[in-house]
Amino acid sequence: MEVHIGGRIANVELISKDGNNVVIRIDDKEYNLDVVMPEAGVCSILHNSKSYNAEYKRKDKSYIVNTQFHSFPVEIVDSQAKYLRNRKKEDVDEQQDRIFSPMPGKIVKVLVEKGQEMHAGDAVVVVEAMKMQSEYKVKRDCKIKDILIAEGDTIDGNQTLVTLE
Amino acid sequence: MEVHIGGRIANVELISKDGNNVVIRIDDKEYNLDVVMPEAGVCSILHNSKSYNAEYKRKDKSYIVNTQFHSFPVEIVDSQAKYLRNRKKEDVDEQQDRIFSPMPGKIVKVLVEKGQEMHAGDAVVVVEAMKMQSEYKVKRDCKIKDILIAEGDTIDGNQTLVTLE
Amino acid sequence: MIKKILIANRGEIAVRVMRSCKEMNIATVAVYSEADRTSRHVLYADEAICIGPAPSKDSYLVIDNLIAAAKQTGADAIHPGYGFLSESSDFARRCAKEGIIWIGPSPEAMEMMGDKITARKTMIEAGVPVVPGVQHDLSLEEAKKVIKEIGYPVIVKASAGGGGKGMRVIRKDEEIEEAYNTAKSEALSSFANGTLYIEKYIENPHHIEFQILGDNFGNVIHLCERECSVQRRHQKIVEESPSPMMTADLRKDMGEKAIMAAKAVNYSGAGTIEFLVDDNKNYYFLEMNTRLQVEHPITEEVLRIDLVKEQINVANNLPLRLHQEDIVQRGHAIECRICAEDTENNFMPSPGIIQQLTEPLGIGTRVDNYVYEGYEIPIFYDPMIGKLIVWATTRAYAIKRMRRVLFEYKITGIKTNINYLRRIMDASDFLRGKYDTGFIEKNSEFLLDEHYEGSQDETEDIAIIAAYMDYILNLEENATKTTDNRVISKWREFGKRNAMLRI
Amino acid sequence: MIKKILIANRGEIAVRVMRSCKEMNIATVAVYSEADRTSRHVLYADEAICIGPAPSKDSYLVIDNLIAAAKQTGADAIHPGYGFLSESSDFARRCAKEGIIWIGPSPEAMEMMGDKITARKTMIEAGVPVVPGVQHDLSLEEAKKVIKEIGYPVIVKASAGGGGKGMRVIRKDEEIEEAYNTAKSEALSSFANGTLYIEKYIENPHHIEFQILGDNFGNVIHLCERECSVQRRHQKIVEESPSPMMTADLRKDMGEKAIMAAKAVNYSGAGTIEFLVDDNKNYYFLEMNTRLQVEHPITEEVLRIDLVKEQINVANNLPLRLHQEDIVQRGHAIECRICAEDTENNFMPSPGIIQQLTEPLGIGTRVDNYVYEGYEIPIFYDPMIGKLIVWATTRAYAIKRMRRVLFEYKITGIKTNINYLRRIMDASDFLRGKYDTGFIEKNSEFLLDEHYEGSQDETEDIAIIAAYMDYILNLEENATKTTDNRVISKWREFGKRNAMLRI
Repeated sequence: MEVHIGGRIANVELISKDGNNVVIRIDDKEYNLDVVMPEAGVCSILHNSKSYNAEYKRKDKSYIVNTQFHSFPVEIVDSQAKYLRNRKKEDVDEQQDRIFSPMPGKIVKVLVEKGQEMHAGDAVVVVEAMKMQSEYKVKRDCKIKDILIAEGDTIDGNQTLVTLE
Repeated sequence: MEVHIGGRIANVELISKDGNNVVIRIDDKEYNLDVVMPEAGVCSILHNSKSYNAEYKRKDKSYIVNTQFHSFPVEIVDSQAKYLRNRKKEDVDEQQDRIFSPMPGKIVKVLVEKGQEMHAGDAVVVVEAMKMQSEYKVKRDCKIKDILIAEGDTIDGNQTLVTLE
Repeated sequence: MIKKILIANRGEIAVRVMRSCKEMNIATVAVYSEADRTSRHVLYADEAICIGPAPSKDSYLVIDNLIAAAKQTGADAIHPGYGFLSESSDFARRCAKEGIIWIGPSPEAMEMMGDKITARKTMIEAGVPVVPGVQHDLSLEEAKKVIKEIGYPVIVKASAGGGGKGMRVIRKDEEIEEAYNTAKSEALSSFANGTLYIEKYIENPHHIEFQILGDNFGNVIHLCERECSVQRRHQKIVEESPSPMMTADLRKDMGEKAIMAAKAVNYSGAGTIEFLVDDNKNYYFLEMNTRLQVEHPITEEVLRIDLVKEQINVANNLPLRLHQEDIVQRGHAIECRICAEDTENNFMPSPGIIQQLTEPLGIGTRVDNYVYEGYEIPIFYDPMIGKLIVWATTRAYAIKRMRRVLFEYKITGIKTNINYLRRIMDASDFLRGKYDTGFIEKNSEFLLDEHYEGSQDETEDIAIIAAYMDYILNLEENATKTTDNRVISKWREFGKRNAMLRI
Repeated sequence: MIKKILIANRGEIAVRVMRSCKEMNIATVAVYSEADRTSRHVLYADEAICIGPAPSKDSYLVIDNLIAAAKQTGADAIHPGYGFLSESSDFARRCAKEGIIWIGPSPEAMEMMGDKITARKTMIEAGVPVVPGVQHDLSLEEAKKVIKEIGYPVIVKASAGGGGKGMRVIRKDEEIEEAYNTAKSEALSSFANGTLYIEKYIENPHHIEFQILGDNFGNVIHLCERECSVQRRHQKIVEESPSPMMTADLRKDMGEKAIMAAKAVNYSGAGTIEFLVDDNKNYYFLEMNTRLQVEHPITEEVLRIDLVKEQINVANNLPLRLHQEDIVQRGHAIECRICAEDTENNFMPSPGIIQQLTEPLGIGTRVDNYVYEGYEIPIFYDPMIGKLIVWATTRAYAIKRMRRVLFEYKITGIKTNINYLRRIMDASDFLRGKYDTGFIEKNSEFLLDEHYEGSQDETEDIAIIAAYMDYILNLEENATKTTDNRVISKWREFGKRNAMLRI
């Protein structure tokens, strides 16, 4: 089965499982492990007597896994997921047609004008939320279609701030 | 609905519920409350601005509820529970036919002999488990039928130590 | 004596104040917005009153609602914490008018320190060094003359400003005019007050502050310094006490000046004199915070005092319990601020539900917290979810302890700056104690390095295994689904089953 | 220098030792029985080795398995913690033979202090006061003569005994013969050794112990006293330091005797000299514990040292870092032992799964813990699940802080002695600091009073409401059941939904 972690695609196979004792192959490396989940979202792995812990949060087949001072996005790509992935790819590819803030806040700065040409990564607005200022950027080359807010405006979460084309 | 708490039987009725705002009558006292469950097994109750917390553990309709420095057994007796209760009452009434320890341990002392007449509350054996010694007592007047262990024996959890008649 | 205190705040500072109240047998009243019904401070308090909708301006900042809550519950004093209305002289004055004790300085002291120009004037009169500059409004021509006197670099600042707005650094003649004009227009549009002043610009200074404590009888002592130079965009991230750059002489000198500053405004209660210090140990008054500060615990740890208890004693009109000669720093304390933010994504706030939380414990560890498993961090307030404070006999041990404590702190469900803090504890400038307010910028690459510790491959494989095992167990569980309404989730049940028996 | 330590223990002490190792950059190896795979010490350590089945005698007490684990992981030292093999001179000797550093005293010192008669003889020779009595085996007739000399009350004790077995108090002539005979037969059957000795019986003495620290160069210092008189059946429950009955003179005197005691056996590392003290402040050597003790944190808090780090330094063959004149107690510390037990049911152990856990935090609070939400406390080991330690400037403040901390500690799923501890903090004998080892017995009625605080009716109604609301919400949830396999349980989801939206 494919597991995606960051940019890497790993091939993962469960060889055997007997109680806590699990043998897993990741790419060409075979791991002989003792695995338990002592707590919700916590995984303890013993490998060659080394004790590793990972905490994770799951959403369907996507995980955020924290290991010691690292945080990884991990995705399990089983046959069903593969199918959905392929379909999705055909549908939309990084389609971004608006700028919005997930949180309510205040518009600190509008950095663009209507009709302006943008490059991927260019900043559009600065929003203050939870006492922090954040820049919102465009993910692809595009053009500013409309600006729906002004500096100083109070905005709701998910409100469309700027439309793109 | 009947709610049993310790020796007391309280009559509890839900008058209304609107969001967190709950009106409950307990016996002849009406409570106007703000109730939320912030965490699994934790209940926060605001009553006349006073802030109360209760933590509880549930098993079917039986609860152990901890309030500030108190621990109460609480039982919800709905119609189904009432029916079961009545049936159970006919069946067995504090029937105790053996002495056992819920934990594995060691027999420290046997305080009785075969055939001995016992009064409710008399001690039968002393068991050491989790480094603590505990006396096990009979709950009703009875007679020692058989003693299946000796001092110094290691015992399993739930092993019958002494039978009663 | 005060019997019941309303805490006009939320989050960790509300809980922290209540802890001390509880230890003094003083009843506590929490106030909460509609978004905060499940916040720990509500659960912790003896009483709790809802004071309005989620946005601060409709709840935590509404003086009328706070006063009404105090009246309703019969609170005889209000503790404002930090932030919100803690520096509002209007609130302090209103409390006095309503016969409620304000746990803080007089409104007059707050006002004198609240306005930058008045504060500066007062400090000059009191003999406290200030940054060279001119404090009254200047025309462009006057500004040019002053700049010539002071020498570059200089900064133009809005008198009413804060948070970097209406500020411009000027390094050469050609920059003066544009800087002056933009600062003026920003000041006008942001604060409706175009008054500007000009100061010597201290390049990457040290931010060092002195805690002071005064009573209602004219006694003022200082409680030594806190080093707060680890800042990102003027937000403190890590603080320590003592400051690695401090000497006994400088401490005595700055401490005396801090006392003079506080006495100049008849200060009573706990407050902080912030100084800028340059590399030659020249120091300048920056501002006074007329309230408790986020980083107050490090002072508490090196001096082993409870600042909230001292505040309450002063509010009770008691003379100071401590004398200057009692104040001896012992050992070393460090504080890290834990924030719900995505350090790898421009420090964007990351609110959400806390799925799993393990807080560090054990020797030398203090956690000032308020969140818990299952709690949803609201989107309306500050992203700081708690503070880790360690104490140890030496600075080197304190850093090692902080590393241990950061290792123990585990949280899932939201993103935090724990990894980032851990890297600060490994940055060589920090380790050597040779850093100033330029630290974060200078070390930004190291602090955000993704390939930071250990083999990336190995830890990646561990992450893969954890996710994969969870996935497999889900499949199994779905196949053998039972109706299960126990409170302990099936995940925990699995953990148990797996450990004690066999899968 | 030691690079990797195997901790031959489990539970809170294993985690506590690992915390200090981590702060010294020393790698840690956990050992665990099959029942302990999910115990925190396994998750905390860098490495973990299974050493056998659940019963201690098949795992934690098997020297061969521990040595094998150390060999396999390349640990260069073993820390035994307390309990299990911590006082086994065989284990210490075996470590030496295998070239593994034993973090503890020499096997010879352990043996001299391990046998009561040898220890007593050594102490008399060293000039340390012992309870008046006779240390060699006595016939009944000899016993009668000795008793006449010492005066009533006296106690006959099995030389090899412990835990109250083979002990009898004699208060008058007529009791001698029966007491002698039963003690002898108990001693024979329990310990296969009928040797008895006779001592003056100190009625309800104070149990006061001195922490000592020695190095491999003959230096020994004492770290002042701990008051451990709050005991139930010889089990300590609450400890504090300083002792409320201690004076500076007595401390100096007992401290010097404690040092003499330790020097008499060339003691190296951390150890404790236990004394019995009568109401007239006469004190007598009771025994020496040749290991770290459960209650060591209160010494750490009043002296602000880390005893585990000091142990490791001594094992590294370093001279003591501290000198006697450095040792000054500051403030007051109290420890409460949290046990999974049913205080209302004869203190029966109460193992089980921890459903919900909130540990106290904040100023002056230390928690030495090892359990967590979802963890199942195994049935095989000690019921102690953690220790709460507070420090404050005075004893009165420390008690108030302990009350606050006990208020914050919330646990469901198992029964604990929290309520009982809370009552101890309210018992007037404890508050006045006027108590001895008779405290628990004398106050048992007060400590177990069910109608203890507040209106029973009101708190009963709160309990009813909580259960009833849960019941109602269950009905609702069952009616609107959705397939929900999110990790956060529906209970939490409810809490969230309820708080943020509406039911």
